[in-house]
Amino acid sequence: MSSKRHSILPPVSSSGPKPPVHFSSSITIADSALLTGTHPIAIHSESVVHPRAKLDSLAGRITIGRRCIIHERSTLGAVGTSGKITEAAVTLGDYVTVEVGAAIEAGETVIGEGTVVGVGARVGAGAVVGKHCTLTPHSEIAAGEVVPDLTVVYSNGMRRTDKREVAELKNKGIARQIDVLRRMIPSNPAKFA
Amino acid sequence: MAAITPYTYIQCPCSDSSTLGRSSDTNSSRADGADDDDDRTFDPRAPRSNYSLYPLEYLLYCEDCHQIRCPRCVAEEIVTYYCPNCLFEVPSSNLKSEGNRCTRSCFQCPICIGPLAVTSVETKPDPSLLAAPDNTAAPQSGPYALTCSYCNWSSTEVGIKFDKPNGIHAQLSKLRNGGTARLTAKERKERRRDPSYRSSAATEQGDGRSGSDEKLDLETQFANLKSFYQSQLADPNASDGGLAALSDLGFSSPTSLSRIMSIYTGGSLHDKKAKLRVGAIREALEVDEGLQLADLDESAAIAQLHSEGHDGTASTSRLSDQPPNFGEAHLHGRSRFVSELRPIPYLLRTKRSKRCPVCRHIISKPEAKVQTTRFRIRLVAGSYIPSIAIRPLSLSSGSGTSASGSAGIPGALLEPLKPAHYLLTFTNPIFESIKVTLGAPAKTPGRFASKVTVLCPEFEIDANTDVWDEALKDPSGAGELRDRERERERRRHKGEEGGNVSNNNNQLEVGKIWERGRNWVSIVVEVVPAWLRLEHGTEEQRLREDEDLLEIPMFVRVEWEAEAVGDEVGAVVGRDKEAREKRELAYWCVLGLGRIRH
Amino acid sequence: MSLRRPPRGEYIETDTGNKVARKATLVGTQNIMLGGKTVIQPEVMIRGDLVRTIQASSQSGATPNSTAVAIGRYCFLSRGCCLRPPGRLYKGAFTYMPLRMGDHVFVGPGSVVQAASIGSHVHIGAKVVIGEFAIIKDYVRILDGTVVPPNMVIPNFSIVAGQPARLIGEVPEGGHEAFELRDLYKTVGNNPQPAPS
Amino acid sequence: MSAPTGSAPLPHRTVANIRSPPGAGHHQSGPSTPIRHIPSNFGSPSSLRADEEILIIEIGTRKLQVGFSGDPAPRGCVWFCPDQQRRVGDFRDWQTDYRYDWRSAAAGGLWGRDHELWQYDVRGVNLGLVGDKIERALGEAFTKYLLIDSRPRRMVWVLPSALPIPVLSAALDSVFSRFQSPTISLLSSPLALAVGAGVRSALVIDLGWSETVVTSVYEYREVDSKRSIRGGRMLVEHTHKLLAKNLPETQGGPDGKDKYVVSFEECSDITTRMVWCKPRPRSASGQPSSDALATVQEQDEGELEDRPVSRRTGSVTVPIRSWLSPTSLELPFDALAEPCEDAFFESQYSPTSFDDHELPLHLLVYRSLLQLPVDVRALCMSRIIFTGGCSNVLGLRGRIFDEVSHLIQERGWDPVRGKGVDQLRCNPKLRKRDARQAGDGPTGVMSPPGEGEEQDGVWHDAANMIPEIDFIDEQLQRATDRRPRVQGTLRPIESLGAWSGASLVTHLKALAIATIDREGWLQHGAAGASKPSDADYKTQRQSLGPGGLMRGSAAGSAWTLGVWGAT
Repeated sequence: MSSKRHSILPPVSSSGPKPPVHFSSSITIADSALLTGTHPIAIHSESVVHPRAKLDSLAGRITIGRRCIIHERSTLGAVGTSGKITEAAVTLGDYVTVEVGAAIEAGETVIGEGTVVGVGARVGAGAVVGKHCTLTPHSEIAAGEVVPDLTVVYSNGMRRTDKREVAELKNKGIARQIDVLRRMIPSNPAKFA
Repeated sequence: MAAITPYTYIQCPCSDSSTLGRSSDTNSSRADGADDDDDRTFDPRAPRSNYSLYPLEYLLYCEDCHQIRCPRCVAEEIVTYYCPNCLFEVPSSNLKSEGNRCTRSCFQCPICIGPLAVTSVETKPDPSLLAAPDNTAAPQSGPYALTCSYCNWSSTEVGIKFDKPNGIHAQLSKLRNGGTARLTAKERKERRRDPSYRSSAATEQGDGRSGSDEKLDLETQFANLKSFYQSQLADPNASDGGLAALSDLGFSSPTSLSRIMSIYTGGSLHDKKAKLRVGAIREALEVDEGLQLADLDESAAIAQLHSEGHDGTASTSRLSDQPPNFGEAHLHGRSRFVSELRPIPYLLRTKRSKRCPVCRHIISKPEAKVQTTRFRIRLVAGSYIPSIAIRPLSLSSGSGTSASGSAGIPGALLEPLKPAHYLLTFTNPIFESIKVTLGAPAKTPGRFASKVTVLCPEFEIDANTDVWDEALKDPSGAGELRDRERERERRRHKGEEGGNVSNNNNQLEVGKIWERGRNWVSIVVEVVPAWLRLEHGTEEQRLREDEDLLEIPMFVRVEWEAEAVGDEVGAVVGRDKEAREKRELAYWCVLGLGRIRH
Repeated sequence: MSLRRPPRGEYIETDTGNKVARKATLVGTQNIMLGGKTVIQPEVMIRGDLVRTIQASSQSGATPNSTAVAIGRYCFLSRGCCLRPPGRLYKGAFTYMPLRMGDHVFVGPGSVVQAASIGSHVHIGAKVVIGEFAIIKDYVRILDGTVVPPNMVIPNFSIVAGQPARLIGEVPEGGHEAFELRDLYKTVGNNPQPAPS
Repeated sequence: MSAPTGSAPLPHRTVANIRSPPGAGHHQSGPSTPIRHIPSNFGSPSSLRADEEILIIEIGTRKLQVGFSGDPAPRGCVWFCPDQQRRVGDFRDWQTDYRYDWRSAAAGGLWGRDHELWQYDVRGVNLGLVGDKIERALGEAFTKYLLIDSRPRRMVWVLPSALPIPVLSAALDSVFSRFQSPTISLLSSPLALAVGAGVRSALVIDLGWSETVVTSVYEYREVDSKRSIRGGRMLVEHTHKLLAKNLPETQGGPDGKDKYVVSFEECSDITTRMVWCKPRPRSASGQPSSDALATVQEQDEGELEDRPVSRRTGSVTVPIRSWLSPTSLELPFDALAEPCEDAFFESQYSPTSFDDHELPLHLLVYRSLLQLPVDVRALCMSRIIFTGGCSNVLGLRGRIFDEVSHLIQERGWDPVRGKGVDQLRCNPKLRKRDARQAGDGPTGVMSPPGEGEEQDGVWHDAANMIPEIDFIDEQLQRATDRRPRVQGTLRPIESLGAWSGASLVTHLKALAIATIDREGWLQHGAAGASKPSDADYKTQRQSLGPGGLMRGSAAGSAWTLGVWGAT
């Protein structure tokens, strides 16, 4: 069944050019996700892109690692403060979760493996976020900032180090979540090919 | 800061210093102008005003005294104690024995005060994925830890793990940071009785902490001291005499410095038992008696401070969130380093009923059960005194509905020295028509005086009809509403060209009501905002907070005729006592109109 | 971005009195229950497609319904807010759980709600984030920009704010009526009425 | 007052029944109510009925601690801060767009003043405001921490003995008129501290917020107290200096004319977290111990500069958010000890350059010891209690202790008996001389180190000849001759703290210093106080004697507020 019949999905201005995409065969991408831009967008195996997630490669290539989850309304490659075109706009490691409404600006921006970008969080252009970091909702990473591994950003920019050593468990959890999501979200990679 | 939606604050008459039995306070309160008789203007910016002003919804009303009651002047009674996390109703008996915090498994994060969840350490799961609300879905295998699903703090960071996923509070009370065991009060008492344990007990209390191993923790020292003092008393149960030597306290004073002044008459509750047996006790001489030599060598801590740096220390706010830690001795149980922080058991909360302090009638009483939101009694001022809605007259009105705080007038700043008009809509909640008299100073008090003119300071408002048949006759009501809205629209357009709003049917004339409805009347107040310029030479070079805020104090007197209820209290209220039928209510209120550009 | 008033009416008004903006995004409508008289403004997003996959008897009764999001009467979902069911590992497998919402719940613009349950007469400000499996009781006011952490329980009559949310006050006795949303309901739709002063 | 009429529904009645009748406070739990003995059960305030719970309230300049009598520690602590002084229902501190503009709050030299309940200098203090603050703080404490309602409860206040009468009476006014407590008993913190340490005599060094007070307690009497303005506030000011010095120049703007560049909140936070105190520098071995103080200190300063650097290399980063733009500051760890030096010791200046109200702490302590009668001194010096917020500054207590013992070593006490007071009087002159001929040869009092102790030991017996002590002492012999009291040696002891001490006192049913009856106060207030013409040390002494009970109690109530005397 296509969820279109069962959903109210007002058409969105799919303006802009259709970007070249390199999808792994095993990914799940909602048919109402938005992909625009001129540079290639690569999504590796088993990653999930929710409806209304926006990938914008105008400012450069966008790479999404394995088993990433890109939630609805998040924007990758939003042209940030530095409007300049770069080789790689946004690069996500494996097991990265980008939650609802989070925005990752373009410009050599890197998100390390296993990092969670919380709801409504912003990562500035050129920022490099380490592995297994947690950006709690609405936290902001300034452009060009470098966030070391295992950092937790919370309560309006306070920082601490995650000492739980639960990385692999979180990854397992993500894997399980993906198992469910790929059943729920009707995938339509063809639309973007 | 962005302009604010207009608001109204009401000063509860109780904070009129004359009604307080304050003997020596009057002069001082006059000095700061927070004192408010009808004749003197009430200054909203006086430091004391913040303590007497309330939004209407915080005020209650005593039907018998016919008087406003504010949170300050009601007598409260606790109906229910409950834990805000597990919503468990705590019987007051437990409260006595177990204190003011949840003794189950409800904890807050010492770092971010988010809720902590019990998670298994072995299969360290991500709490945000695994933890269930209310810690019920306990992980399978122990040991367990408390983890914060917001900032990812874990009790393992301070070396605390638990064997069981439930009854965390009890387990935690036996654990020190670092995981070393700690004796509970009862165990300690048993040990004290059995001398053979003493040494072991001492060492056990000592370890796991920097500093000398001799240290008593706070609770133990208190216990030792108490038992010591009690043992020193000839007869501990004899209430009179008490701790005789301590009764010297009654006479101690640095007379040597001759700093004596006044004598207070009035009985001491100890008079009767001041039987003096000086020297009945000696000093505590050893640890078991509670004497604790101080260890002043803090070099270890300093080294730690140096190595861990700013991040290793806990902020003052975190420290103030910490519960008293009986387990530590140094710094009187206060911790300094993040590694010393402990999970915070949730403070219990209460449901309270409220009484009129004068006539003792209950004016607010919630149902006892935690889950219900019903009230048995709820006499809120809003249903007795007129509410005041404020909207700028020349601006496009967004009429902020109370439900959505976000909706409001577009934040336009008031222009200095440029007259602006505001529409005050008084709505009468009671079923008699009321006569409203307004008094506002021509100039607002404070460093920057704005001019204020209430165009119609005296008017009547028709009685309220039942709220529900208003709701029922919706179409007509709605129709009326629409008409009024159109009318406003028209006026607004007029208003835009050339600031002032004078037109045919609604003149801006003194003494004339602007608009009148079923149980509401709106009048116009004209303000000329002050120019917020600081004269140089004043010691204050900048605006104080909110000094750009245009607040006008307004004295509201409401009079109405009510069928005589045969109780004195009602008649006494108000200034004139002769008319029993007549009711009067008078109070200051503060209208916040907006911010002045500067 | 959206026109002020599209010709055929900005809202779809159902027979139960719901007013659903045409520019709202409702995924998996068959799993979204609207109690009636509920307003859904433009650019609101509701993830009805994230249904529970494990019918656990322990959680919320064993009724095997596929409701993902249940909304009561007179709720008001402001522009740009997002409702989605919370998900977690349960007995080793991942599942979503339904999001239930009572009556007279106001959700401010741009807020994201992933609570397990929200009571009645709840005011959620603008740009609020409500973490997964939070439980919010009745007559609760959540100030703008608050981040309610996952699993937090907010009892009746609480006023919370901050990141993460903490209790900063209690709703006074006189403040109950302010949660009433009937009037607000009237002010939106294809032929809105002005709010009474 | 009219009893509840039938109009009220039943449930309300039931509640009404458990309520004490109107104004019951005064009548039912009157002065003569005996306090039931409380079973020693730590977790619990007491297993008593509400009207028998006694609240212990310690009121300080910056915070207020509340709890129940019999508890080892207070249940809650409320800090005085600006957002607590806002109108009810004003939640601006929590609005996302709101940033507390500390600059406008600090305008007019009010930096941090809104974090204080009162100032000891009552001129310009808004007494009504003090009352309001206490009332609100208490209200918060009751609702949030004690979970008690407004039923009448007796209170015991623990107060600094320097609290001016006007402030005190303002506080009493507000509490008596807003809370129904039938009586409020007053207890001075030094005494409470002594009790909390298990001693009868002590030298209480209160490193407080607005000032540092050294109080000598002898046999539960405050016999002397000296104060210096060097307290927490000064420390924070110096921390601010340090930060300001290390922050780049603020570029013009309105901030140019601001005295402060960092918010008080942040400064005090940093102070609590990071500021520490260097140990007393060892004087070089060759240094003759009798050298003039000034020189020694200068020498040490020299050492201070270089020695620690070798020991504590490396620096700490301190985030600063309230500056023009949020930044983080790199500070050498040693720099964080400077505020402490400047605020409390200022060793670089000669002792003579200080006024009496701003003595460095070690001098302050030494002087207070010096001017005590020898036997009192002997007892006090071996029962030194550090308390107050600044006692949490790492290393400070040890530093003061070392400095003092060094001073004693250098100067000892005046060997000639009875001249103690003269010694004090001529001391400044003496030291002036030292300062002048600093460095050249021994001056002042020559006394080999350690001698002081023995002397004290000797003199203590001599103390029996001092008439006032007579009575007490013979009493003491009975109780204590089994074991000799430690005396003559400097010895720091740990007290539970004033609050806990008061909790003990009350729990053990000892006398408070003053007990004020609600009705009495509301009628007369401070005005009702009669002149203490008759009350003098004599009556106090006699009241201790057998049969002096009534007089004693009279004196008791008479003397009580004496401690809080002010002009």
